[in-house]
Amino acid sequence: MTPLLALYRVLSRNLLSRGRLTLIGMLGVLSILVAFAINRGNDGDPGLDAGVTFVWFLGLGLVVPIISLVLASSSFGDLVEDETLVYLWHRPSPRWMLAVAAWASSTTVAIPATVIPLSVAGYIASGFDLKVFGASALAITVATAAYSSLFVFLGLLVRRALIWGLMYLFIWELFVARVGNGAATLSIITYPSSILASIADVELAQADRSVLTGILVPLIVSAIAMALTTWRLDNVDVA
Amino acid sequence: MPPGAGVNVPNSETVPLVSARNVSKSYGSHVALSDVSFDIEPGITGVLGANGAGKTTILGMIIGLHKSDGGQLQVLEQDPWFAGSDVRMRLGYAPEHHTLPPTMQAADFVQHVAELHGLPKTEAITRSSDALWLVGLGEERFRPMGSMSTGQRQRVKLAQAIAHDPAIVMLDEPTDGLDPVQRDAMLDLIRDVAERFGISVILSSHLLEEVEQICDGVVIIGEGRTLASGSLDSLVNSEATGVVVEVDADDRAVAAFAAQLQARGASVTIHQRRVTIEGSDDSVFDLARDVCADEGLGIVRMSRRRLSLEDVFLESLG
Amino acid sequence: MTDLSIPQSSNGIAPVTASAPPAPAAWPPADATVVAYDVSKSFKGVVAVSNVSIAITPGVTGLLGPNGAGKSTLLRMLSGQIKPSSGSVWVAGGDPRSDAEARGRIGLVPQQDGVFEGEKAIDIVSLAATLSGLDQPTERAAHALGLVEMDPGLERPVGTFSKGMRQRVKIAQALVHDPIVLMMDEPLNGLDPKQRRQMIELFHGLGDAGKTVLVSSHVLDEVERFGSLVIVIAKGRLAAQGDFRAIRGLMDNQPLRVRIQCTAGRQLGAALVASGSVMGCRVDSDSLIEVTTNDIRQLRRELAPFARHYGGRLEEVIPLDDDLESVFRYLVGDR
Amino acid sequence: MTTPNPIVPTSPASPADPANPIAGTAQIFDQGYRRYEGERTGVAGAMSSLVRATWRQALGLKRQTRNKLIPFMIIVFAFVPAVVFVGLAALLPDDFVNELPTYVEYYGFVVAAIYLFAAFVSSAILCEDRRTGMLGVYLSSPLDRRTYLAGKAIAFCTLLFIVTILPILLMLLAYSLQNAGPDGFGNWIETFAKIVLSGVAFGLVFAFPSLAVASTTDRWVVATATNAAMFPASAVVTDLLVGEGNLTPHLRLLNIPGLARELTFRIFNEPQASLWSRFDNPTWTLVLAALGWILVSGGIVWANYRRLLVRR
Repeated sequence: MTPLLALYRVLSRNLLSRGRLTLIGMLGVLSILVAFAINRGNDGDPGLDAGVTFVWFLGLGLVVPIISLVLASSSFGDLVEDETLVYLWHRPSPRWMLAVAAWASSTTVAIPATVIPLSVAGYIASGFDLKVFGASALAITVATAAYSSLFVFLGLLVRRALIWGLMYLFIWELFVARVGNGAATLSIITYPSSILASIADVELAQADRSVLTGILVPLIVSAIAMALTTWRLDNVDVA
Repeated sequence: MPPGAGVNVPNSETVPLVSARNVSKSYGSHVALSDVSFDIEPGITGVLGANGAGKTTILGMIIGLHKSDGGQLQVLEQDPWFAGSDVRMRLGYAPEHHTLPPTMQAADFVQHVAELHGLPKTEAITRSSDALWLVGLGEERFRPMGSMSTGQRQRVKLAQAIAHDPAIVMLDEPTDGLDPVQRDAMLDLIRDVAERFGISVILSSHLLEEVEQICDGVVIIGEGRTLASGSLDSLVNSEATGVVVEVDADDRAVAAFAAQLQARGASVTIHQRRVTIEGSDDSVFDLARDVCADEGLGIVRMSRRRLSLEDVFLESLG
Repeated sequence: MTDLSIPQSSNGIAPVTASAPPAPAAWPPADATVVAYDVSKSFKGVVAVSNVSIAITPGVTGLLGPNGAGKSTLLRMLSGQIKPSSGSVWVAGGDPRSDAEARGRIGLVPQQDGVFEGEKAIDIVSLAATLSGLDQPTERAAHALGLVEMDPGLERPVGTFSKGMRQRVKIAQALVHDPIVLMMDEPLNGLDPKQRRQMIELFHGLGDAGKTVLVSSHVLDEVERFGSLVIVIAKGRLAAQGDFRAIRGLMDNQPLRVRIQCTAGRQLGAALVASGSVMGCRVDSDSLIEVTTNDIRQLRRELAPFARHYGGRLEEVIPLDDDLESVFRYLVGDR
Repeated sequence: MTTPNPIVPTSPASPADPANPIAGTAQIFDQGYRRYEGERTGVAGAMSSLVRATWRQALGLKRQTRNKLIPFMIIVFAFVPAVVFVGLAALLPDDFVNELPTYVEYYGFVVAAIYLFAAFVSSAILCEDRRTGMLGVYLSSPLDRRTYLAGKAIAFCTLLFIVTILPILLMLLAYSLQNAGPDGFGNWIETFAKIVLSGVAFGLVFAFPSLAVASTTDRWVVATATNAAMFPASAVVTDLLVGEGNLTPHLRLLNIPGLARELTFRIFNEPQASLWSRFDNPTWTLVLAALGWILVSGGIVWANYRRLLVRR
């Protein structure tokens, strides 16, 4: 086993606590239930708008950032709290591996919890529209990866990452970013929303970027977050 | 309070504080205790045992957290399982871990624990203060415990365990994390609690040197059984005869010294520069002196051979 | 061991040169594997360690100091866990903070209890082996667990382990990559007496095999068993380094006291005073005396012949303050 | 017990001793720690101490200011509307006073404050004890798991009643002083009783689910966040399911804030004010649902604590 794989394995297992799995499962079940409700409420109308709006508002706006925050911020946060980071940090394997493993593990644990239930829910809510399913799956994958990278860094940077992350989400991503265009450019949610809007061909607020931009910018954000995490790992004092 | 009432050592000439008879306990297929019997008398008693030997289980039983499967356990003449609250009210307990509610002030914490053990509020307040002064934290008693050092926390833990004037206080690793100077101070304090106030102490520790230093009695638990129990003197002084001499010499001279002793008929064992001469009568002392004088060897240390608690412990583990 | 020194700064009166390391020609020794040059560390303006220069050579060295004196901070700087505010650290070929290879030659047992609670012991140790780039990590891990006398087949997660078992897992993961330097912060904490003895033997074996083993401990009896080399940190400064018996020898203003029990105690005391080997003699009873000396070796040699001369049976000779405890108390300023 | 305890000298010098004229004019007192021979209060005393300590723990009393910040901020939020209405009642002409919210409508203003308070306090009083080893200290005192949990629940519910009952009693008092209160003593007492009853019902419906969540983790941040999200989520989701999805309206019984509010409306026998959380269920199903929440949540708490290995 390579060091990267070993790190990935231990970090993902660390994330899968009983409480978190319950939370993820509950959110998944709830999204699908709500989607059914919306589907029934449509009474057979073509529900494209309803489905996309559902994925956009409840999925990208709430479930994806919160699941990413809960998982990614504890990826290093738990290790710092339990004072176990030193066992990974002190080994000679390169530090970028540690950063990437943390990001990869929190993303891959988060994706089944976000992409599957939410895309299915969007599919149901839209009256079984495959385009919505595809658009949702892509948008949510990108959003999960980007948010996770940010919150991995945050978890290493501050002690109460959950609270700071929630504040960032509610003040910046979910409020300021929906008000002004400039702020929208500087927030994550704009880009996956754009993917969703372009592919499904629906108008959404502050979501007028191209699909390519929608994919590239979050990837660049992830890369920068990984670089920052590596830098922070090099300079942090470890108990 | 009438004069002299302060000296009220429970009359236990006949009844021990804790008495276990063939106590056993299993968790499913795992046998934690198979056959444990011992008496704990007033004074300071050390409970020793290898990790995982059932020490924690028996201490938990004494405070009534587990029910024994068989045998009889009496604490202060009551069965702690059926009279748990009554027994615990007269016990003090200091846990092993050092985490204490970080935002709470030491004085409030000690007061609260005293109240939990049945002291009325006004009594608890004054006794909390008294106990904290006793352990040397008088001036620190209004500090939040999160800001305290390990040494101070260990003292708070002792204070909360004795504030309500228990008959028995149980201390789990009371010197863990202390440096040598702090350790001696803590041992002095425990001695003080036992001797001046007549509170019997049951302490668990992995450091045999310190158990040897302050305990009157010892219980050794291993593999779910009592391996040894009794007064410290009776355990370490049994069957020890002879003299131990440490000489100021290099290894070769030590070997020569031992050879000389053997030539004069002594039975000798060498451990580094320490030579043990066995012999049941005191002539071995003269023998050691004479050989040293003849060989011109300096005597660094010389004493009657005595088993250390470590010898007893390791031997009892087999 | 010739390398010993008591810097003046240990008494708090720092001479002008206190921050300078010993003469460069002799320092650091050629075989030193751990070298700290003038390292200091402060946390938010509070000084934890100031101006420590040490060189540690292969063998077992005990690291001592009162709580809060900077012992753990120093150990963490040496291992690379924290960055010195000033000064530099060199371990086995590089700065452990920036040089991954140098870090890979260190085995570290940190002070805290925390381990990966949900993992099995074998998985934790083989993870350590994998991260150190070893082939066959599982076999290496099983071997390392064997060294600390733990069963590699144990299926329970480490979260259910007792403190002593966790401690041994921590030691095993530090040994798994066969490091040149071992740094252990209170590794015997939570171990029972038998396990302590086993671990001390293990450390001795490693030291004899040419490893540098640096062990911090609060239990002086234990440190005496590690061997006689110690580093003492007090008040954030290096108080002494070297063989503790030699350090005791440097404490000139502290004459040694010896308690002697001899059936001819009175005469023996008088004779020792007369010969000049003792400075003072207190007679506690006919058979029990306590002498004070500056020339301990002469006193030791005179004991047996003098006692025989007076026909006294020598029953007990106990030096009262030549042990590590009194050295420690002297150095940390508590007598 | 606390009076100074003179040490009687072993061979007291006689005061009449002519050679020692100052003898008997001085005493040395035994000070500090001593034995205690007085009464002990038993389990009841331990419970009362636990309840008081839990109050202090939740509100940050006898602790540094930053520990008081969150609970007192929430309490202030719960009281601000009441103070405003009382002020308005005093300033406005009598005709307008009737336009002010009724007692039962008050819950609509403070429901968020109440569930935040429940979320925060439940995790503060349960999670911290496990994390700091305090639970071990409790279980080696005369308390056991049962009495410990009972004490915690009592302390928690009484704290919740501060925010569910007191602000409304304040309104009652103020309205009465403005002659806008209930007419006649009988009515006044009835209103008073209704306020207390609805406050208790409202508090209990929030109390137990939040305790259940707090009993699953020892990290209070996680517990607080989960609780704070759970209450609105249960409202939004059930509303969507029933409103949009036309599922059975009985699902509304899973809406914790909605259920709590509806209970208060039924107690006051007033028409419900909320437009979208419309409950058509008979009252007995509401009571049953509330009891169900309490029992299931209590069961979860007990199951979690019964199995819990205490770090001692």
